Amino acid sequence: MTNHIVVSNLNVTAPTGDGDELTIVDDVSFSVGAGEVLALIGESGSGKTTIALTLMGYARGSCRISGGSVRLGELDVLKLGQAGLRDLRGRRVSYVAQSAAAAFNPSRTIMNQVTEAALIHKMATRADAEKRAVELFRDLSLPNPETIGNRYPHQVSGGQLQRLMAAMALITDPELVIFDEPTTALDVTTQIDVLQAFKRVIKERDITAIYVSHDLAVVAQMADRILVLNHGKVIEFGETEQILQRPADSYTQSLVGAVSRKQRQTPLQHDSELPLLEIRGLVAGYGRLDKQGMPDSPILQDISLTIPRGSTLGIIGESGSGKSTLARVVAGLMPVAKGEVLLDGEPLPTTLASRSKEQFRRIQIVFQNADTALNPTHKVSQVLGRPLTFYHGLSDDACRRRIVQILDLVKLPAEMAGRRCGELSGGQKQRINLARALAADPELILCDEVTSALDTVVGSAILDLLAELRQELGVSYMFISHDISTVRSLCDDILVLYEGRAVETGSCSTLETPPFHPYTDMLISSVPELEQGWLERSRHKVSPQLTTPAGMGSPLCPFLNRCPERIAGVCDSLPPPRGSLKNGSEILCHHSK
Amino acid sequence: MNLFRTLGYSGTLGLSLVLFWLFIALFGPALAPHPVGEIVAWDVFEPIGGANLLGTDYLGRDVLSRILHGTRFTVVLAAAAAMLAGFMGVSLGILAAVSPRWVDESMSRFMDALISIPGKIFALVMIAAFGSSLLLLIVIVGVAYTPGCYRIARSLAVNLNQMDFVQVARARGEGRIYLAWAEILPNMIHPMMTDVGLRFVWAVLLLSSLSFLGLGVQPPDADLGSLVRENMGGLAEGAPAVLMPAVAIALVTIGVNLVIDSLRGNVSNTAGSV
Amino acid sequence: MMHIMQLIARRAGTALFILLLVSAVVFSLSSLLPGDAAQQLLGQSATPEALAALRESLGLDKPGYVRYVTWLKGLLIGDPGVSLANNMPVAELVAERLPRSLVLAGIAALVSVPIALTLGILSAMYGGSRLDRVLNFTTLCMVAIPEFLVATVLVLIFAVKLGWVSSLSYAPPGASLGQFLSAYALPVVTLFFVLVAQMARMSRAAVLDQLSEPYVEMAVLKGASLPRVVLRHALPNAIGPIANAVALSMSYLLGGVVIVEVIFNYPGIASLMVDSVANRDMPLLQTCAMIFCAAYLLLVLIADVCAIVSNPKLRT
Amino acid sequence: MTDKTKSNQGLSRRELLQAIGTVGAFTGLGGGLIQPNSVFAGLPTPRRGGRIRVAGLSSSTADTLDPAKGALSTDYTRHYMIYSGLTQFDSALNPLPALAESFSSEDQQVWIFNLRNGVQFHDGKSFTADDVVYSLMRHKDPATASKMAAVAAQIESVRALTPNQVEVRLQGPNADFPIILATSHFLIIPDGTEDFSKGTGCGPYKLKEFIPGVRTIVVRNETYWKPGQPYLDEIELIAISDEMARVNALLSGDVQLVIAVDPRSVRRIHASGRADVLETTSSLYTNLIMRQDQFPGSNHDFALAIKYLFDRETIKRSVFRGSGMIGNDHPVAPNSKYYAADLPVRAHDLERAAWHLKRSGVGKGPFPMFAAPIATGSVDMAALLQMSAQKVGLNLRVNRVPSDGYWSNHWMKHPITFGNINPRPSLDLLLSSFFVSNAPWNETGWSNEKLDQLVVAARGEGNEDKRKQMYVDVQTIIHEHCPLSIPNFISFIDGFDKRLGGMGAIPIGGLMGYSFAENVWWNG
Repeated sequence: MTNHIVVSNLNVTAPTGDGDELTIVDDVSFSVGAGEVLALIGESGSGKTTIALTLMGYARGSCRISGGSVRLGELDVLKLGQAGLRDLRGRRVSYVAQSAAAAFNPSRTIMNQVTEAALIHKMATRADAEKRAVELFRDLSLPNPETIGNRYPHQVSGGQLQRLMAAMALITDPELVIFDEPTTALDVTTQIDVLQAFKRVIKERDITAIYVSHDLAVVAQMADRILVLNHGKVIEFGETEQILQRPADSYTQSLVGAVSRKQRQTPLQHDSELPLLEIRGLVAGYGRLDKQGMPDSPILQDISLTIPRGSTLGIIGESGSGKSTLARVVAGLMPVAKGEVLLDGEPLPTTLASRSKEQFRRIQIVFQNADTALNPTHKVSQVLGRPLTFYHGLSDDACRRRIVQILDLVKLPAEMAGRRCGELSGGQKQRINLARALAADPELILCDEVTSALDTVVGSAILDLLAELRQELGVSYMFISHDISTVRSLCDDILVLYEGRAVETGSCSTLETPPFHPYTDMLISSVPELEQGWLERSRHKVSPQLTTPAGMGSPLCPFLNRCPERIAGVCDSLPPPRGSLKNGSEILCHHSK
Repeated sequence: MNLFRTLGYSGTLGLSLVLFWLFIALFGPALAPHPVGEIVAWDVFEPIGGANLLGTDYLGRDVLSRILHGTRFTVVLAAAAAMLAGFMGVSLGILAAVSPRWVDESMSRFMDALISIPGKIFALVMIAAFGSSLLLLIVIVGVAYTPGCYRIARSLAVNLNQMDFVQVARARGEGRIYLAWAEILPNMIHPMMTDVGLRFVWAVLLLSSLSFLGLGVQPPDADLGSLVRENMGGLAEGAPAVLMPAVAIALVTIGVNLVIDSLRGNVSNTAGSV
Repeated sequence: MMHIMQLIARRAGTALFILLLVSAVVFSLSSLLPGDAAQQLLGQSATPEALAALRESLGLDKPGYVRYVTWLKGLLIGDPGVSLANNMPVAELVAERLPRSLVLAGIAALVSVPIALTLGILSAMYGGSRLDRVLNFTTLCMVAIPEFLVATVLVLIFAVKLGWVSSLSYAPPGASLGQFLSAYALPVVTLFFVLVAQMARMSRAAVLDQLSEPYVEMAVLKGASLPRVVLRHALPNAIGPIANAVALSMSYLLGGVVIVEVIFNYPGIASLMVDSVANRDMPLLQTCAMIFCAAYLLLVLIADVCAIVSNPKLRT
Repeated sequence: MTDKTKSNQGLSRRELLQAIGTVGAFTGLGGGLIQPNSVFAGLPTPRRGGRIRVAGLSSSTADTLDPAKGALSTDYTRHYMIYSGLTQFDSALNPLPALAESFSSEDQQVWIFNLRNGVQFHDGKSFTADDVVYSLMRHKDPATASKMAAVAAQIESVRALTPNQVEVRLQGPNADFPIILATSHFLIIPDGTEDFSKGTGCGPYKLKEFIPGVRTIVVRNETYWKPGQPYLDEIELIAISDEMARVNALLSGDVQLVIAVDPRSVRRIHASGRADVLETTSSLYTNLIMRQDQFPGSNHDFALAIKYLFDRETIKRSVFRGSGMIGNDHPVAPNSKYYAADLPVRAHDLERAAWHLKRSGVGKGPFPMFAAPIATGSVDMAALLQMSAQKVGLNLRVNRVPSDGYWSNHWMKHPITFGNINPRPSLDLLLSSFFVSNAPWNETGWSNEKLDQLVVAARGEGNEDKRKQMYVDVQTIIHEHCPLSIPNFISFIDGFDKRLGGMGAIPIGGLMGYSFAENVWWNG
């Protein structure tokens, strides 16, 4: 195999505020053979995207490629002038960005942007380029390949857009394609479609590719070789099989270890018959209420759940399924249209103004993004001190002592109290975020995607902390996540949300083996496993689209138009019944008994 | 110095200008060689470099002394007006963000109405109504710029109000006043400072326009704009009496603009590199 | 299209409300003014008897709110009343001045907007370069010089010294192109000075804002040239904020040009309003205020429509 | 007075030009500001034809074509272009016959005016006695809102004796009555005129276009009753309120004649080489008024102290650049035939001021003084007075207020305000308007019985010597006792293109007492 790309001793630096330069890529060397897929893997800040972009002679913002060489065949990329770089980019090397939603220009049509590179490099006439684009659309299994190009980016779904971006990259038949975390922003059920499409075109067209990702399981499906990076340095470089099975470096081992599932549940102590939280027939949404009490645009419909004291309920669903809304309703941030929310058997007032301080105290909410959940102008002591004085009326002195205790609880040093929130790392912020909730002495903590924004290792540590706190303090969690493996590792019970409806509820253990609700099934089967060849073997089937999907608020099954197991004549005409499966789960489906 | 590095060359130049004018505003009157109203020469519109360093004005008064006195009026008036606008804009903006929708709506519509009345004509009516005084000038210019400040502050506050940390505080059961004061306001101070700085520049210019229309600081005192205005007759002969105050106005506004530009440039740079 | 129509209809409703608000605000402001039209008309020669007689004949003996309501009622049927100062219909006075203001504003806009946008876009395109810094500093200086000084210096040089153009911006009806240019040259250049800097700086900021978006990086990585990146990719998305900046600058062109009108002796609507304040001519004052407000709202609406039309997300 | 009524043709042009002799020359610091006008160098022949543009001082939507409502100099100028009066001013403000060929009175109370024959209004209607009756009597109707209602109050009746003869009966004798009729407000309009938009008169020009606040255009009246006049084809009258813009327009050739040039611009106008200025010394003055009925003006010593604080020479030099004349705290200018030359001019005397101030016991203040740009020079005079006052430990605060609304809201309303009094055609009119106890604008609110008697006596006195003595007494009383100060008299300065011929001075106002239109010609 010839080495198509050779990167040697690459250095990239970024200026710091005070005139020095910070090395963000440190003496990196590797090579990629023709037709090979190399994965760059590492956590955020590891320099993986920066390295990938140097292959196009590009450095972001004020970064600077300060040394080394990048050879593409005979071409020394780093020696090219502006014109040479323009000629290289889009023609010989092309790029698939992380978020297609952001990387597509919102004001131009998709076709216009997909064919642009071919037209810039004068490789085809507009008509030819468009014809070729349509072929690519077809190859990438895009619906309506003939007409999808006439739409604007906001008119197609995220998964489709990601595939359209691949078409955009492939239109010029480049020698090298750089995939920069192309599926990170997608739901897991969409991700698998996109991965399958990518895998197929890479194979069929024998494309040389760099695949940048933080997700080992995804990489396992796509890459021939893997380059592990940390803080801009190469940690390990080897065949995919070797990295996954026999990681040599301890850092790689920790990466692999963080993916493997860990059970964090503890047996329930049923010391009370009364559940801590009970929700009955909840409806919530935006807009005016009609005569039946249904809002104009309902977000949640007919949700019932219970959280026994000391237990953890996992809420799972893809983006837009209403998970966060559920947390906001319980927290009182969103009004209830219909139904009841009971705390310890007492109905919770549905508006903020009518709740008592004590009710506020007992339920605390922790948001996904610690960056936005902490006021950047506040000090840690202020963040933690406020609930202490607000709920418990602690004096300054007592407050200070309690803050130290709480910091200790979330495994942070006491000095942290004097720092500003903006100065903390992501993991530290999330711990403070959690500590603020704990400062209230709550009984129920609503965790809204608390690990999604974190790197795997850091996220894993937060999950450990949550489990530990539960044990120590006996708090209950409503744990909201899109990641079924996280939920499985932490929760006692589970509720699967789809388009605002609870399609499956049951004990977490029931997720280990079928039968499931068809959506749960799809969800579980879409999560990539940390083994090569999983993608090809996966049970996942691309579902046929219905021409007239059931809209929000329709009594029909919300999953109808994506369901691979739907029964013609039944599912599309009758509302699904709520029934139970033999493992005890309750599902909303005609397949239930 | 770290500060100078953050500001860059033009920012440092701007900062030096701003500090220079602040110094003049503070100590100018003490440095002036003559009382502000004293007639020191028989001739008017004398050129630079005679017995009077910057020549004489249209009545034969010392131009240097008048500028040293006038700077204080310009700087203090414009700064006070800009801060008043900033204060009103921010308080009303936050109020609009945390209040029920109808309060927000009616306040915003009122501001729309106010912004559509040309500033100079508003000033004209107010001065005709209440007579000219320093306090009134500050109020007029402050009120004239309040709607602009309000629009910016409100949009900032509305965005901040949607931030998770405000939602957390709300879910904690905090009242509106706490939300506004402790959670939203501290995050607005930085961007609003830039805005107030820009408005300071506009206030300097609006005040000098008002002086042109004969409203403004009372004689024998004069702000820089009035100095330009009252000596306009000397413009044709290139009298320093009219050019020097005009240069002073330009240097004040350019200085502030340079500082703001470099501060803002830096903010957007750091934002861009993430 | 439906969307835009709806937006316009809703805006028109709000606009009517704001107009009403403006007339009330102006009315209350003007009721603070000492003296009335009768005193202004009689000036130094006002005697109590003469005042009383004139007040009665002007209807000033009625309470203020009655006059306001009368004026408002008149406006509803399209008659903004009669000027207290000279007994001429307000509509006629405005019809005389408004077209002049619009002509001046129109020419100033035609000259300023394209140049300002070009400067702003160039500046953004070569952000941080020497060109950018020079343009930035130039526009800064343009903002920093009071407009009356600009106007007067221009007159001294081009009208008095060189005699190229007229010092008065007045072109009689049916003037030749030469007369027309000579009359409008200086006021337009003055307004250009006032307007261009603000618009250029705001369009620079708007384009720069877009240049930090990921889709711009994408275009660069497709091999697009800088002009292509800026003009084809960034600019279409910056139209919204640019249109807004232009609208705000344009709204200044009607009411904010008092000083230009004074120096060039241009009989526009701004000096009409200043007169109406001086004469305590309430019907005229309020009508002028309504015109400014309506113009402002119209410009903002146009900017909104521009933003919508340029943004496919809002368009459909 | 009656001996002046002999003329039935009006003065010949030559006589008229000679009469316009009192064009002052600057002798002050700006030395030689005024070049002798070409008018006096060999009397060139007037030319017919040409069009000029003239810039007045201010114009607004309140501009009017009704002479009775004329409020601003631009109005007076416009009215003199379109209308003619029964009499008109000569350069010493004596009444010349105009539409009245002659006028006489036995007792100064009943006046007979013999009207000129064959005069036509612009619309072709003949001028008759009925027009005179209507034009004069309407001033007495409050609905007319005449600016001269107070003056017209002395008219008891006006009646047409024949179509060519009018009798005016006054309520008391007034030797100056024919002078009053020369003011623009008493110009003659056709009988029954209610709508003034046509501007129908029998003046030298016909109205072509009138847009209030914008411009007035007039064209020559070919049937004007003065043979050969006027000379110009067309005049456009605009107003440029900003002095600098006005001078710029003159120097750039956009206008050919401007009113109210600031003394500071004279140097520039001369330097240009294309334009010239004309200074008309006049009895226009800006005065400081201390209300007699309010503290501290009520204190006689305080008023005297203020009078001594005024540095008249410095004001003349700094504020008026050497133009105008020094005043002596009474309203009679040094060039008047009634001027009390023997009364010593009050000096700038800080010691006496301090002494009076101490004696007054009013304290150090602060006392606000109200000034406005509309009262010419008042803001600068206030600033200078403030500086003088500081030297004797008196705190006078300058309160500059906007021009609009100044007369109704500030003038005479506060204890210390500045006033600005235009020349009046007769001293009697001035005294009875501003100085007698029951004057409509008794600025200081004072009263002096002796003065009241003297004014009435002088009004009815036909003998000039006796009359002068009475007026000297009046000046002494005002100088000593009236709590106001008139430090200076201000000149009217017009700027005009050198190609404009025929400019002269009529000291009632600028632009030849606003009546330049029928007198000037264009050599361009």
